[in-house]
Amino acid sequence: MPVEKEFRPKIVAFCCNWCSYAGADLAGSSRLGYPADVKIIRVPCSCRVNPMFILRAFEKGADGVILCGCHPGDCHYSTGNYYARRRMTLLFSLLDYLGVEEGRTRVEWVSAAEGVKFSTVMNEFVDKIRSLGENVRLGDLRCKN
Amino acid sequence: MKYSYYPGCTLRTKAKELDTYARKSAEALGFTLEEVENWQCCGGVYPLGTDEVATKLSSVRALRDAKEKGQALVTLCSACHHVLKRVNDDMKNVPKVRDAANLYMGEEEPYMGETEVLHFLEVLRDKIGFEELAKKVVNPLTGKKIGAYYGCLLLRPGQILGFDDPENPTIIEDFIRAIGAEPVSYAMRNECCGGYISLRDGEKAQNMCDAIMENAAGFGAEMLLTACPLCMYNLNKSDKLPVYYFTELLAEALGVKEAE
Amino acid sequence: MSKHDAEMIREISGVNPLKCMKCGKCSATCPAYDEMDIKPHQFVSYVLRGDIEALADSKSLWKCLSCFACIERCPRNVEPAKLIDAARQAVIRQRGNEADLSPDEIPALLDEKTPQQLLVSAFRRYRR
Amino acid sequence: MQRIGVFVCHCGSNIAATVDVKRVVETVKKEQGVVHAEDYPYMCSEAGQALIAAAIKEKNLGGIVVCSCSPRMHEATFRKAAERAGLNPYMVEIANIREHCSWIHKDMEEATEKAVILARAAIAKVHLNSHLQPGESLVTKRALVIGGGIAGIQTALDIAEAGYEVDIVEKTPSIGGRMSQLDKTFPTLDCSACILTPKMVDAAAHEKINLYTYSEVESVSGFVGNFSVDIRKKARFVDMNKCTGCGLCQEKCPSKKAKSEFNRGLNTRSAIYTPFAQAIPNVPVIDTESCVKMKTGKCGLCEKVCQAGAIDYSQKDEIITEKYGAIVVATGFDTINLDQYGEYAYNESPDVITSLELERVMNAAGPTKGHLERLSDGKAPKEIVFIQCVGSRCDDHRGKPYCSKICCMYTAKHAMLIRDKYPDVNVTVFYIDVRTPGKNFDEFYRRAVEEYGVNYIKGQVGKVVPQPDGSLLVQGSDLLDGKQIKMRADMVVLATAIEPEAGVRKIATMLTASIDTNNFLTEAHPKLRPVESPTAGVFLSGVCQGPKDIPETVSQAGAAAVKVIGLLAKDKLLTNPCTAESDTLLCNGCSVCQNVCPYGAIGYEDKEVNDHGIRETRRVAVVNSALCQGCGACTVACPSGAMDLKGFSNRQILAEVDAICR
Amino acid sequence: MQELVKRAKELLADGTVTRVLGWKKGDLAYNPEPAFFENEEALSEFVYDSFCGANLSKYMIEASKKEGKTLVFLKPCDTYSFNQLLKEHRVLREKAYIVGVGCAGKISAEKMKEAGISGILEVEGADALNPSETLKVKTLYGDKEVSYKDVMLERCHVCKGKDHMIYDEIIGESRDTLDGDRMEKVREIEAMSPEEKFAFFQSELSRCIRCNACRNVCPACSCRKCVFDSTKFDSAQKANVDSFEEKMFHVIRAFHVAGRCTDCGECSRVCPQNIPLHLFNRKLISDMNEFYGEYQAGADAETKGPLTAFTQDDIEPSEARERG
Repeated sequence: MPVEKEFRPKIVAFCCNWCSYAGADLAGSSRLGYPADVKIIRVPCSCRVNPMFILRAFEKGADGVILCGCHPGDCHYSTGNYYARRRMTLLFSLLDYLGVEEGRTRVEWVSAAEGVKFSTVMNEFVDKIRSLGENVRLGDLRCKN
Repeated sequence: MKYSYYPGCTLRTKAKELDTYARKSAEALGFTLEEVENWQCCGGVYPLGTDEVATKLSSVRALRDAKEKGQALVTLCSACHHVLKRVNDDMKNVPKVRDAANLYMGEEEPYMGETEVLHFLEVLRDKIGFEELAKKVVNPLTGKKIGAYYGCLLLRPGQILGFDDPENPTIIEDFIRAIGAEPVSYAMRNECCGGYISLRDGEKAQNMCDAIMENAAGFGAEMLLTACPLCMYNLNKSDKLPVYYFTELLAEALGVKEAE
Repeated sequence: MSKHDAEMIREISGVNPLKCMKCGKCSATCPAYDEMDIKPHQFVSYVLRGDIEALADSKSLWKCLSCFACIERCPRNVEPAKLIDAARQAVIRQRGNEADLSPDEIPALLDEKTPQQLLVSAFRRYRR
Repeated sequence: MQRIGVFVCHCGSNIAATVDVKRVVETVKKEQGVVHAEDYPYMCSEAGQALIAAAIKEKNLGGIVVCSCSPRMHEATFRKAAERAGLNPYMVEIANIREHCSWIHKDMEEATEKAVILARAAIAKVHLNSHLQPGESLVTKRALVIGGGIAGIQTALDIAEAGYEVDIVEKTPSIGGRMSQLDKTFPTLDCSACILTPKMVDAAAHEKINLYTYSEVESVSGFVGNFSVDIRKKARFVDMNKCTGCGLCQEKCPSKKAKSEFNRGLNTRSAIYTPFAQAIPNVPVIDTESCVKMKTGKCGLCEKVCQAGAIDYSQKDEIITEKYGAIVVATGFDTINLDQYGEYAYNESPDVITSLELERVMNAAGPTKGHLERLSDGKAPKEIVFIQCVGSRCDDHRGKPYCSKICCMYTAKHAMLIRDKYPDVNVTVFYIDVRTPGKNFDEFYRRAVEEYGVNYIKGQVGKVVPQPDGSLLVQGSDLLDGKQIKMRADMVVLATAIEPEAGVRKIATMLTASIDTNNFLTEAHPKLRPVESPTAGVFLSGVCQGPKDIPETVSQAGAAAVKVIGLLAKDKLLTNPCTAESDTLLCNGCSVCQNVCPYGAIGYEDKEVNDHGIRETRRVAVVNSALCQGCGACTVACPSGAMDLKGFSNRQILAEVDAICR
Repeated sequence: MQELVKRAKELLADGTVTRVLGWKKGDLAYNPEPAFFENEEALSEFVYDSFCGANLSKYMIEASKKEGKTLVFLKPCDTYSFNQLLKEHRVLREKAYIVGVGCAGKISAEKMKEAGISGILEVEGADALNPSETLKVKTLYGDKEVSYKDVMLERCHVCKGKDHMIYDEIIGESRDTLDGDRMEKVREIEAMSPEEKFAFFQSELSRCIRCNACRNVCPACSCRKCVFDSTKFDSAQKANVDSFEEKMFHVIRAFHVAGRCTDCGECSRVCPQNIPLHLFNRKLISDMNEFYGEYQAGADAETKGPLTAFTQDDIEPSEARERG
């Protein structure tokens, strides 16, 4: 019987510089592990994340994309995460509408002090993506066949 | 207003008066207790083990029946109250128990903890209102100094039962005020009466109840009120103070005690 | 009983004994403290050590009143009563009828006022 | 195509133990544009930096990637190193292969693979980096201190001594804070007021310090060096300039039933009041809740008796707007609410009190004039029980998970003072651990035991049962003796957990300073930048950052002041060059970006453009880079993609995405 | 129609406007096209009938750059687009003289084809304000009849109303044509399983030939340079047909116009492949209305759109999903 290779998802995590990236640093210095499948991209604020970045990640083969920012009310730039929240709410809803499996996208608010939360969230998210398997739909949703 | 009613084993036998007075009072207050058909004993104690399912099924059935009737489920006995609320919480929040129980019962529509479980006292407080109750009192127990005895099962664990502040409860005191008497507060009102230890070690239970009564009497209580048949049994081992079911005094205050 | 049982007790109880900070509030609170040979705050150590044999033989299992005071007051959410109950369960499951209460001895323990609730609870705790 | 150098740090074994750094070097060498790659045990060391500089010069590198710890640690270090070697500092990218890789993974294969991918993403990004030049902004040479306790006072004094203007905003009628409520202080038993009041006077008298008491911060805008703050001066109904502080109004005021905040509600005060005798300013305020005149329109006694004519019932709240270069948060703490701890009978028995209440009881200006007596019946207690860790170290729904840090020491102080003054009183302390790290601290605690005979029992108390005879039955554990103790006490003192002052979350939000789940403000780095908030220009002083005692608070207050002075000493600040920028040719002038900009940094101009031969005047967005803080909200709102963020451009981020998903 | 021409001539004559933006006859009976008329003579080509569905608002961007005022004829639904463009400073109010024209619902040759009528030569009864209930159509294959309603554009069945949101004067009365629920299809798709949804959209989108007709007609897609044509979002592989934008074109486009799209329906009207593109926009509109309160882009020229506003207690993406 052929041994099926373990599915290692590609996961992109956009983290705001002030809270979540620092939360990820804290998870690191506290040695709170999560799977290596998660790769973090630092952005100044969750509101810097263009839906196009997320779609691009999927198009290039990502299996899951998570956006982490400061808790609502605690944005370093006061209001950035509020805009990000609306944008992502609508984007995720649209992706669900297109039949992309729910759970491939996620938003979490993680403060600089929440190393534990960062690690927990990433572990959960990777589990979820692993259970969903490889992402094919977003790559296949094309204009031309 | 109609409620599903879960009397429990003891109210059928040794604690009939707890039940009878409750039904009479309910009628006087304008609500009806509809006994759940074919209810089974709740087991008396809530099984703490996370892998226990079978022992919770009788409660789940009663809860499900109440849900089907679209009613809240009311109990009088502290133990039933404790078990039903905790099982309900499991069905709502613990997927492992919920899935196993639903699988076992094989119902089409799974039970997800939708039923509201209420102790009779909560009905008085939250549905009727103690102010309303006070208005219906025809025979106020003026001058009586009464100590509320809560024991364990009404209150703990506070977060799941949501009955009252587990360390500093006031619901029975408010009830006592509503029926015209004077509540006597004392710190040991939420200490254990000895529970089932009295089966093996009556003396131990008696010592515990003595301490409770001494504390209550010291603050001027002339009698104690309880909602639990087991507490009643244990407290009666001590002869310092008379003990009544809260429903008895309720029926008396509402003037329906003797009515048949 | 063995290490394996320690695992089982952690599993059944859902308690993480490592959360305990040994403050002793459970023992301070317990109404059955004086009757217990292993005190409430010590349960966690037995489970951590895997010394379930001693725990199983302890009379403390049958002295706990399930009053939940230690659960309510534990500042670390360790909830020793859950460990006790799990140990009791483990013993009952393994020893079956040898458990603490036999039906034969019951009639002698009753009086006319004994409420059903007492019997039912005692049976659940001591036997089931 | 940039010529790129990659530098992989071992960080001793921190990285090298989990990441095969040699393999990272070999793999990234194959990446497009990488002309140099090497590893080194400590890249941040002088030798490591020299290595980078040498490579930049020798290989004529146009961009570098350092694979090391978090950019939050050493990005600045490596940028400076690059700059010294003649490379624009913004041509440096960091691949975080420590916090985000070696420290969280165990498998070397996996970690190495991830490190390579993170390096590739950084390489892909640095290809698109551009030479950025920071701008400059002016610094307003004035500081704001929020909170007038010992932390705020000390910070303000230190800043003022350096010659800068400081304003203190204090929400209560007087500065002084919690320390003014204390009787004695550990570990030397100084009288708290004796050492605090001179500082209060100094602050009030300092020509560079301006006090806004009975005032609160209403809103904050701006950024480091250029904050603009609205301060609400609550109506005192007493004219600060006319009042002589004679106190007659307080004496004559007929409404004396309001609970004294200063005495923790243990006694009452008049409706017009100064919180305590040494209050600064010594100008009373009228509490509208209890003032008869305010409630009914009748009375007006204070106005009649005031010879200075200082009473003014028509006073209104006033909003003052001030500009500051730096802001220090020194909002302090309070004790937690004990409603949930019914087992200790705090709400039931007046003889169960908190330690802070005991401070007032012990104080000569307190409700019992300094006599140790039971608040229920005024009798002298014979048996006092102290309970430690009430609400501290609680990982449940009731308390706080942290150690409040000061309780062990102040309890030893209380026990000692009581035994000293009332040798016939027995003192028992129930403790979980006695924590005494600090100079002369353990000695102090041992004195309580050895010299004063305080009875320390290891074990928590389960319940306090008020008895009919008025005594308290304390049921606790003696874990060392293996006993359950039931003892009678006349008083019980609860070492109640402390928590940040209630309003701090609101203030943190206004300042966009980060705050943790326990409402303590987060420091920029837990070890290396403990008095700075991650928000530039905002500093932390005292308990708002974490539990601490007076000496620690004062040290931190001084440290915060030094940071402020360092900032105010500069005439100009270099601004973050990673600001938004609009491409004139792509801009529609649609104003969407302006709508989402939190800084009002985007304006519009009619510009003459030459769009591939079409010459026209267009309305286009223009970013004021002095105001822009670089959040990027506008870049996503912009429909045409005209708005982009320097340093985090669309193409840069997409390049990272591509590299990771490759 | 004559009334419109008369008024246009008056306004040209008295110098109020320097040109007229309207529709002119096409080469076939059913394809009038947007046109500028620079003088009275040119107006002989002017037409306004039931086939004049085209929204002229977007042409006002160009017109705003020209000397003098432009008279523009706008149907009620077109005025939303005009307002939105006004809000975004793309058109200048002072450069426009808006004559709000009445509308009785518009029809299209595409719809006729769907109803089985092709080779159209002449259509009788397609009056802009007072069309016949039954249209008489001369075709290459003989005379046919068809109910007006049956060939009306989808957007007219879910008409936003008879009121013009902005105008200088109004000529002609409009008619109620609303007889459908514009979110019906959206709800239907929402109720599908993820597999069904995916299959649906994949089959629709796979017909796309990237002709850009949707983009060109869309009043919200008025960027000087579309992001799909700029290098801002692409690091390397332009011109690769399988690139990112190609796959995600419609998703990204829908997101770009979210909060700005007035649901004018032009995208679906002009799509040569009949892809129901409005279903993307309507999903976003439906979500925004549900999550952030009712909002109609272009109802005025001031209110901030839902994506440039927020409240502190907005729904979380996860909650929205649970509801969804």
